[in-house]
Amino acid sequence: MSRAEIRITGFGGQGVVLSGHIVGHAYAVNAGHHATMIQSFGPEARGSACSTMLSISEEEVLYPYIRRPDIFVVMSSEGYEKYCDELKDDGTLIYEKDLVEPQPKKGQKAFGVPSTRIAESLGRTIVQNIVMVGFFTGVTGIVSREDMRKAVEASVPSGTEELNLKAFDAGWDYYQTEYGEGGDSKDEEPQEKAEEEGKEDR
Amino acid sequence: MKFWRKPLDYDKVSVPHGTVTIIKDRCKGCGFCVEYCPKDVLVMSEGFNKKGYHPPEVVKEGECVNCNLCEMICPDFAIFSVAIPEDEAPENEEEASEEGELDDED
Amino acid sequence: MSNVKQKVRAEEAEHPIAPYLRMDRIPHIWCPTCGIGTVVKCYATALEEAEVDLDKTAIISGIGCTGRVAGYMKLDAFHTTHGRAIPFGTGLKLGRPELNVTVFSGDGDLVGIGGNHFIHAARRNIDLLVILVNNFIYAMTGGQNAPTTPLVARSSTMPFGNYEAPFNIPNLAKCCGATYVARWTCLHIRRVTKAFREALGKKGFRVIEVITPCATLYSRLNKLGTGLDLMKFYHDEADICHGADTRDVEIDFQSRIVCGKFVDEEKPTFSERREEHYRNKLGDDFVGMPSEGGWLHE
Amino acid sequence: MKTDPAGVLTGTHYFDGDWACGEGAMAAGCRFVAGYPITPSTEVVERISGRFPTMGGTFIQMEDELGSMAAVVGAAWTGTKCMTVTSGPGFSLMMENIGLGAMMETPCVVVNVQRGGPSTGLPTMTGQADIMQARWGSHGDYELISLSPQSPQEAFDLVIEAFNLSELYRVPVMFMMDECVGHMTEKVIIPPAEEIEIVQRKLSDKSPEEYLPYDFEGKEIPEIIRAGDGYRFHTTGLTHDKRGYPVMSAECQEFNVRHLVDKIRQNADDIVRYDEEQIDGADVVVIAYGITARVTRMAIDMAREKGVKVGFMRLIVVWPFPEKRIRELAGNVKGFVVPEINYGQVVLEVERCAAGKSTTVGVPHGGGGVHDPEVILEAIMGAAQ
Repeated sequence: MSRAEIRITGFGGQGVVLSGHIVGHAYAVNAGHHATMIQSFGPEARGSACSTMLSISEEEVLYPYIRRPDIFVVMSSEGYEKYCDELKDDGTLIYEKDLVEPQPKKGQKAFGVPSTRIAESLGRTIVQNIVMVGFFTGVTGIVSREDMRKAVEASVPSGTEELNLKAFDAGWDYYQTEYGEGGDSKDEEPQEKAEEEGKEDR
Repeated sequence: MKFWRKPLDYDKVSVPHGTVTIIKDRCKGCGFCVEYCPKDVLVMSEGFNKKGYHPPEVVKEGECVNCNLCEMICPDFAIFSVAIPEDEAPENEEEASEEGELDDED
Repeated sequence: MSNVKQKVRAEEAEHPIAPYLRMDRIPHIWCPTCGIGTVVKCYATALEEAEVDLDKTAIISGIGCTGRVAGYMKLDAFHTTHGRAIPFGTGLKLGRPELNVTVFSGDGDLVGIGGNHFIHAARRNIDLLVILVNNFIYAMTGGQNAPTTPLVARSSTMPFGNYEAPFNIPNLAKCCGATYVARWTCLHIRRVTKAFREALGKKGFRVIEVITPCATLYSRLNKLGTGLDLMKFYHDEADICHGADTRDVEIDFQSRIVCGKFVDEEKPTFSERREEHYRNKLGDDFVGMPSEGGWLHE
Repeated sequence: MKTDPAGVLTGTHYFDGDWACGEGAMAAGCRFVAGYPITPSTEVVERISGRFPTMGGTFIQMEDELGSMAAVVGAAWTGTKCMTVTSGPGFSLMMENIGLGAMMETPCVVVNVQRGGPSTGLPTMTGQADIMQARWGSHGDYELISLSPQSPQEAFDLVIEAFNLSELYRVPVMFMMDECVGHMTEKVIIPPAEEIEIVQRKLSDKSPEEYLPYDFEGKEIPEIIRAGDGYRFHTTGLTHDKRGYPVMSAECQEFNVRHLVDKIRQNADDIVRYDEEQIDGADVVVIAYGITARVTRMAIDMAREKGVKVGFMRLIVVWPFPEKRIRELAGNVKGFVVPEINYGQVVLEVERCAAGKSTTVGVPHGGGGVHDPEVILEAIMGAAQ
């Protein structure tokens, strides 16, 4: 992939920036390519429209902004309305099924996941974004499941790794069940493998 | 009202003595040393120093008790006293009254 | 105490303060009867009596008449910007924790333009000795109103008398957390020296206010006579009242000046509190700032 | 000199520019930081305040930026490497003591993560409008050094350079990031401590009797010492002689200020740093710095596709300005194009150096975002005519 642009949007508090950070970390650090993340947010700490932009490339990213995203991840209807027009005509839309009612153009692929509901079923709404990252990984395949899991583990607050990996797997599984070739892929890799990876403190 | 009681060891207590040195040209003539010297050792002189101030002069040589008050209060570092060593004059180990300037003055 | 000095008869005899001053800069710039020089002498005497390591003692001044003090002391001396002596000293103290740092500056500098730094350094209990010389006016710039000018006193910018309430400095210092608070006038040479000596041996944010005469401006604008007249006024109107409630020590125009030591308590300094906190939180992972300064000194 | 391993977080990370800058400072040996929170710079000190307690450094959040900068100048005189971090409004407040730092010849680093201004402006959005302030912001004559990184990796690498330059020239160095670079997250590779070159402060070995703090005759940079070593020196923000004593005269002002200016101007060739790309034979040279340098590359690619011969010059050190190089290019190229996120600052310097021999076209932007590459392209096409 020479260059792909990704926009992730939602409302403040949904962990939009963290999910962008995880995707970028997985692609740049774990997979060894380049990923530039830019964030924009309002001055409010919670509830406002929040958006993060990622430019990923196998070569160094020069222009750090996105213009027509290839992938649009949307976790709030406000964010959808604000940015839906910029998605490429053959772009990929990934959305929160219960919060967003998308009307994708012809040629655009759309994948929905009830990430908030799944997070609730795991006991913590706050991991909704990680469910989304798991689902995103399944849909896009831009990095391996294992590289993304490692990025989740390295990026979430220490002590919450287990819950977050569970959330990640739930998102991944949802994709496999709903859109994949039917296979439940939990047996792929031993989940503890990532632990030896040096933990970053962010 | 104050009562002056003669200490029992009065004959053994020696009064310290000092010599006053005035660095005339550093003086700015404020008069603090003259005003507050407990023994009235100093007066403002009639003469001028280089800068046109009247520096103090010693008028009661031998009366100085080396209390250092002039040295301490002088804002211009222009006056100081040194103790006369014991072999030249009897001296007391005690410092000048800790009660200080407010009571000593006049 | 090395009170017995060698007998010197020569006319060019050197003053005992000489080792503490940059004698090549004396005579100083202060006016006749200005009391700042007296406070400097008391500070030098206190340094001698407290036997502090002069090589490890730094002095910092801001701007103004008293702001010139750092320039005359033979110590590591910093003449900084207006109002910033306290934060400059904070950097110096935290950068090399073994230093003894004295901030020696005026009322306008420390509680006027530098007021915000004063209250926060007190709140944090930064380990600084603050000598605040209060002459009730901005003297170096020509007698403008100061945050300490008493009500009704005249200044060049309050030609009909001051109508702003002044700071009560001991109360300000105490309320913000200073660990040692005293006030004297420069007539109280032995008391001032003793306060300096005592405070040099303590830790924390220590504030000593010294009232000094400004004959050139404050006295002239208010028709109070010479500096000597002001000294006599201090003699008549200074009440020594150790431990007085600092709320009661405000200074009105030409009225009673309550002097004494008002606060003397032990409290952990900024650095002590920081270190203790991190030791509790981080255990052996905590690495304190080396006393001679941060990493990299051959 | 190699750095202290305790400050170096060797490895491959995914950091934003602010964190990378904080890591770079710690790798450079910085062990004292005083600051006041201000968007978008705060992440730098947040990073540092989390790491300092385990490496013998002290962070203090001061009451304001006036105090922060004063504390940094004070700490610099203890020999501890130090830094403060701010953004536009705080940078304005720091100017007073940046001047003091310049006057006292104090090595330290000031990070400004630029946002939109004037006044409170756009706290969370980008700008490059403080770049002239970095040079002229404090009153009086002096010269400082300013650097401008274009990426988180460069924020790490270049802040180390900022510390090195501050030591070499005894000046406060302005580290002029912008919100985009500060909040941009990318891969940052931190090498092992032994591979990082740092300049250690060289304390004078003269005795206290012979040492003079501002004796620069015969050398460009006066030797430095620190408080607490027995020198009992004096320094002041007033015009001073070689002893550091105030002297109020035109002669001393000349002696003092000319030195402050000359020590940078006369060493400009050593300090100046820029990247060049396809300058030879170019008709148009685009000059940019910081985030704008990255945006510009897309416009340059577009222009080359249209057959225009475009060269590119990226300023890494903005002040001192690469006057000599631009004077050389002037006359050989048709035009200079200078995009920057302000209404015309560095472009004026380029125009001055071009001296009418080449046209100079500014591409201003008010801030809050970056240029559309098409706008820069249009300027390039215009300059190529």
